[in-house]
Amino acid sequence: MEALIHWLADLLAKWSWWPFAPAPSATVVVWLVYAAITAFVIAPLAMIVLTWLERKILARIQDRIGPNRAGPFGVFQALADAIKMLTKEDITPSGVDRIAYNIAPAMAAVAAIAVFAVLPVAPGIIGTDLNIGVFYIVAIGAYGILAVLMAGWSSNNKYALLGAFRAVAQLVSYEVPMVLALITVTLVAGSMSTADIVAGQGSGWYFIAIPLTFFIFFVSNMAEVNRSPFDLLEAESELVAGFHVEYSAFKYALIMIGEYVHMLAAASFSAVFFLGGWRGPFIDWAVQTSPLLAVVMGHVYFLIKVGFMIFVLIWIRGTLPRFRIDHLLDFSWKFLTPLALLNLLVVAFVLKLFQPGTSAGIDIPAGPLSGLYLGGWGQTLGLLLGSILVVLVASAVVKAFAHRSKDAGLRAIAAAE
Amino acid sequence: MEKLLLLTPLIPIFPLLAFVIIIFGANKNNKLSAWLAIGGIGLSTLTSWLVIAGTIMGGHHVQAEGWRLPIPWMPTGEIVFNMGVGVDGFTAAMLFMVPLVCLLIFIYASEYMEGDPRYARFFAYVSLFAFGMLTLVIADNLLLLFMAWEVMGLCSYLLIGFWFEKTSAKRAGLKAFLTTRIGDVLLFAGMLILYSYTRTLTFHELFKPETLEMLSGTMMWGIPVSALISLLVFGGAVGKSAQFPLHVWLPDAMEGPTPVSALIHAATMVSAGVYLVARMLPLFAIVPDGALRWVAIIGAITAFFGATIGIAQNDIKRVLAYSTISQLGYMMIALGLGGFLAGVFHLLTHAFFKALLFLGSGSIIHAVEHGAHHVNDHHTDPQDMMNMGGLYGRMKRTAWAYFFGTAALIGIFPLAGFWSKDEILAEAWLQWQEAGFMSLPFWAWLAGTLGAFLTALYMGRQIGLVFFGKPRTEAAAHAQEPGNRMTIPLLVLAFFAATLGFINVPFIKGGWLHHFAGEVHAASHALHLEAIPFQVSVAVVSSIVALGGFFLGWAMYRNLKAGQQDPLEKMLGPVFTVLKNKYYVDELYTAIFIKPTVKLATLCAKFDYDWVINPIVNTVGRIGVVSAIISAKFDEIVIDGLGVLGTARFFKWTGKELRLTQSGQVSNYLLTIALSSLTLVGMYLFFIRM
Amino acid sequence: MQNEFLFVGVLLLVALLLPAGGLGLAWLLRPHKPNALKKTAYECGIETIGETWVQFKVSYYIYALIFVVFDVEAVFLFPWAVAYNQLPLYALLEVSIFIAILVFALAYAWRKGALKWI
Amino acid sequence: MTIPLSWWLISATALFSIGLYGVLSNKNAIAILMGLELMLNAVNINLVAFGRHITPLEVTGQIFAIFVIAIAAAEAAVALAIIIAVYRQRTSINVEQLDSMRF
Amino acid sequence: MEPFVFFIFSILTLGGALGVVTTKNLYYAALFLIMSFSGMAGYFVLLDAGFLAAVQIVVYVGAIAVLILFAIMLSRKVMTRNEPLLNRQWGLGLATAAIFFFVMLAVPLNVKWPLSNEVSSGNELVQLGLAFLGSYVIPFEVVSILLLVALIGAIILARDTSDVEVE
Repeated sequence: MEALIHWLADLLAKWSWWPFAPAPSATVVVWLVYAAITAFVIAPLAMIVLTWLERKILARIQDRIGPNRAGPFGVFQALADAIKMLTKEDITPSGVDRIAYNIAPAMAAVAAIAVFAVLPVAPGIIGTDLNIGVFYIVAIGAYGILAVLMAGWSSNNKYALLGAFRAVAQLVSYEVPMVLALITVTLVAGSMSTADIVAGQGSGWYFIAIPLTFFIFFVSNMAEVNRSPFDLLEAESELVAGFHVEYSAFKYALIMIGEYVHMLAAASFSAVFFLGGWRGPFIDWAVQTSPLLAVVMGHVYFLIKVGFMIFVLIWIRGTLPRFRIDHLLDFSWKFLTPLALLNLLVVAFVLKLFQPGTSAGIDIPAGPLSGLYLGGWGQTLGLLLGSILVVLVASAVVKAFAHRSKDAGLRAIAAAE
Repeated sequence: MEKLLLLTPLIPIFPLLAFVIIIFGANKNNKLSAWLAIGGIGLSTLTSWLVIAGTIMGGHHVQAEGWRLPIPWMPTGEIVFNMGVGVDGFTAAMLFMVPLVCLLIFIYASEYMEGDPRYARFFAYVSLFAFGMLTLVIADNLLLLFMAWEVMGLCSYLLIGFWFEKTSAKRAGLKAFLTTRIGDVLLFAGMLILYSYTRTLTFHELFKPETLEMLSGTMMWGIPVSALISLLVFGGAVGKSAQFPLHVWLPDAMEGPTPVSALIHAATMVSAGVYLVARMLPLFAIVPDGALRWVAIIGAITAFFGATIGIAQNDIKRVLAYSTISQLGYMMIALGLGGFLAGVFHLLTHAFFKALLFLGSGSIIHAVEHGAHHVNDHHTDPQDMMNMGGLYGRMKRTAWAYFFGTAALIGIFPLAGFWSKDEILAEAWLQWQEAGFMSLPFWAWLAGTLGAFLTALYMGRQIGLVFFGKPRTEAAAHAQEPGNRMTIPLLVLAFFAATLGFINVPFIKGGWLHHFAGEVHAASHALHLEAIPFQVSVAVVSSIVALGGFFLGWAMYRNLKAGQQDPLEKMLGPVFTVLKNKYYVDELYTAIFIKPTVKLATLCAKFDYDWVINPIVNTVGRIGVVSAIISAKFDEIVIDGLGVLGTARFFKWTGKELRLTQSGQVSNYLLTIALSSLTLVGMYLFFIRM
Repeated sequence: MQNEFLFVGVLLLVALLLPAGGLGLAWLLRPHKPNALKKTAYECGIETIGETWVQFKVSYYIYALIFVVFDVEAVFLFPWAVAYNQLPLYALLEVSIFIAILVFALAYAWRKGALKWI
Repeated sequence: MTIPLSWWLISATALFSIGLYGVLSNKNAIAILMGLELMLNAVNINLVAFGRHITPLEVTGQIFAIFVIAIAAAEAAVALAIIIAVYRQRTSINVEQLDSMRF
Repeated sequence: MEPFVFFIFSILTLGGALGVVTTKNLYYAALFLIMSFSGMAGYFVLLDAGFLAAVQIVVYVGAIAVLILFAIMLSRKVMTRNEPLLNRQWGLGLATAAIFFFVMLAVPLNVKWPLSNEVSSGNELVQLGLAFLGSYVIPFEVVSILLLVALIGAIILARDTSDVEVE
């Protein structure tokens, strides 16, 4: 970002007719452009492309063809949908609470877009490198929850209200393991800054070191973005689409934008936290030789990872059936949360074991196994072993529970194993 | 040595853990709960012994100077409050007594409480109590001490009202809570003033000579700050230790289960007040003839009057309760005369023999109750001594333990009570010799000696009524000795009641305890810290008095028949009635404080209920006018017509305003709080500007 | 003021333009022909019976409650995680106690059946 | 230009007063609770502002603010649970009708 | 620049607060409260306390506000009635609040604080972490106990003992 600003400032300084003080305006220009791209290009594009992708991939999974009339492979289908959204009549049902009803979709969309402020896309390309980056993501998520609650409550519709309640119960339930997973990531990286977290994955992506954390994060993120198999708050067959049943036209589009942008964000941050973000072959070399090349490579690597994550999300949707709400909540509180807490403590313990004597020039207490740190790789291996240990313990506990369970089906499965 | 002392913070932790585990996990399982509680306090006892060993081995340095572990509480800017713990000789002595007595009582209770529907809860409460008491003892600062103090207050409330199905128990709990609260508020005020002057609440910093000098040199409202603080702190002790005039709650506290009476209202919690005064003694003593004098006066009054009431009670536990009040008075006498160690010594011995007596009475009650069940009698009050008699033959173990306790209490040579009570009386006697006839020490000695006589009298009466003669009811005739878990603690306590006095016998090293615990306050010169030489005359006088009193009581009541009139009542007539009614103090309080408050509250409630300007306001106003007219007639010169109107207006205004205060409306209360705070802030700003 | 946060403000303002602009554009393009039937609540075609704003189960509230507790816990754990490598080993013990107490809270809720969907 | 300390203090005082008014003048228990939260937040602003302007090198003000927030969360949880319980009993959360404490 | 931002956040904070106490609709009051909380998060950003700003949003907006909204919806009959929320003593309350404001105004206007112009090193997060596990470790642990107690108390209070409950 700084590099961009400097480049622009230099450019502007050369244009002598520019009437304003160059440096600050360069900052503003770069910021405005970056923000505008995020809000006006990425966000609508996310919805358009992702809906198309989803329909296409789901269709292939279900042995269909999917959209194929409008344009090659039906790519214009989604565009047509977008235009439809803009031009449809906007029905505001009688009896709604107008103020909250109108604010809610905007809030959902804005909250979803706002997390991109701390997304490191490529080396040096990040909206702003907040030192509380991870926590910022959590904080912005709070508005998403509120938007759902407001939408459901103000719609004056029982289904919407029920959907909203369920949504909020689900969101808050899965927020806890997600936050715990983020704390684990913070712990390993020693920083909440997203840029630092990417930088910290030089010696092994965190996916290798803490796969269990990745699993927890990914699953709770799926629930956070209401992806199947956690999509029951908009369960068409039960709740006629949930909290946004009364929305139509562009307000509906806003909610959809919010949802798909959220999904994109989930995939992006999964990539950032666990798949090394913009890291890939030769990127360190590129950063040293040519910043421009590094930016290009970073984008490419990053997009590949995000695309893969999105594909996985859609793939899971096409494969797994929907949870029942009690199972869904139980899964979070009785399985994921304790698991995440245990995982957090184990990771903390392993980190202390391997801690080297210095970090970023500061003397810190060295761990007993600091000799095995091996430039981070020893630690990575230790963390991996820790994860495996936690998984073994957790599966043993779950098995024991299943044996004692009153649920006959569960007992049978446990016995079969 | 210091390593052993590091165990100190663990001492209160075990009972706390027991409490938490029982409350959250084990409360469904009675046996487990009891064992958890006993195990917790048992571990505390062991740890305490290790700490005591550390203190003994640490030598004079640890015993007198103390060892401290400061644990900072939340640092707020420059203010750092300590949650620190510390050990010195005094603490170590207390650490010998508290956990051991608790342990024995817990074991006793595990049988005594059997069959109670809230058995597990009982053990949770007593564990919490033990946590409070142990924390109080090891606290090295007033703040932590106060927290523990309040924990105990809560436990006391919960345990007195443990059988809350009984209205009397419920009320007794409330009474104890509210009465001690008066003292607590005073104590807290004292702490605030102390902090505002010294910026610390840690004992060893408070007792630095320069701090004490500063406190005694500064005046507040015409008296030295140290005296003011001392009196406020003493107010706290008066409430907790049931001294006159706040003693009223203790006899009622006997509504709780007997182990509770033994634990809280005899052995440990009530002595917390004495402990506090002993701890703060340098502050009391820094101004000569200041606050200490009041401690002695209150102590003497309590010691004597407590004992007089004791002779007229029929409830076995109430007799012991008044005895406790009276004995606490002795401790206060000792402290008030500057005899730090005499008071502490009596505190320790008293804990053992009073616990013994209470547990003994508990097993008697248990036995009589058992007997009553046996004969299907549900009307006999198992606590009334008039329903007992001739129990010696039926429960020998309890009886012998009880005899030991009684002998220790009334001061028979060479049991514990003899040495400790004697030291107090000797202290008073020696000071009387110095100060002359009719001086405070003289009165203290007289009160103590008369009290000793009365103590012996009521104990003789009790022994006679309970153990001798023929059973006066069927229930008593079928009483049965309870099981081992109740009798063995009795025997252990009896052992200590008999022998504990030897730790401070003047002939051995001039009082071993003096060297061990007595030099805690060595820095303070106003106190008598050296051992008092044995006074033969005092010992002879008190022994004669005690034996005389005991045999008088025993002889009179030994053969009392059922339905016969109380011999003392025959002798004393109306005096006995006054004593029986505890000098009508409760009634007095009811008349002075409670009824008007209730009336006021009721009136206010009525006012509010109607909300419109009520005619009663006018009536109050009119009463004001009438009273004003009457008073105007009394002295027409002072009060002129304006005054009359003023009075009337005042009453009218009060009536109107007061009805707002008791409306039950949260908003009104909030408004009151806000306005009061605002007024305080305004005053503060105003005076600061000045 | 921390300059890094300025961009967040800029992004929020710009992002607000998306719903504003979009709604404005849609307002220009879309038809507006309301009628009473359209405005009814989207249900099975029959008028809603009873109050619409139904009272809901208290279970939802309890989930939110547990969430609050863990949210506050996270607030304390994040600084710990950041400062972790500068902390001595016993800090891990302290945090373990902290977490253990909260796990106890969760276990309590679980045992009391507060996590049961009735 | 940084904001002078007195601005923060005045703003916090105003917020506190507004919260106080809400607490004193509402008859709905939830509204009273909201007023209370405002008052707590006003205190937080003070804490952080003092910390920022008097001891900028330390984070004491923030620490206390975080503790206040934690306590506020606990308080809100319990208070709202009480309100729900009372509502269930009485079908009302009007504190004017909840005056059985006076008897 | 900063005064302008401060002004905006003040409008959010104080305006939201005023909305909370003046609106007749409890639901709006809660929304105003959220607005006020968000403004305060802005305040904290201006005060170089970025972490605290995020805490403010996570705890207040994300958790407490949701709790309050839930509670409002649980006791919704009161909410929809739209009757005045003020009690009988509101005039007195207003006067008290106003007097309080003006009395307390004396403090910032008169007191000279020992201001410091030092600039913090920027590693506030590490400082916070060290403080929580260092000098403030007892309060840190006590917070967890407080939360535990609050949770238990709230569950016991809020749980419906009767099973008849319409979803």
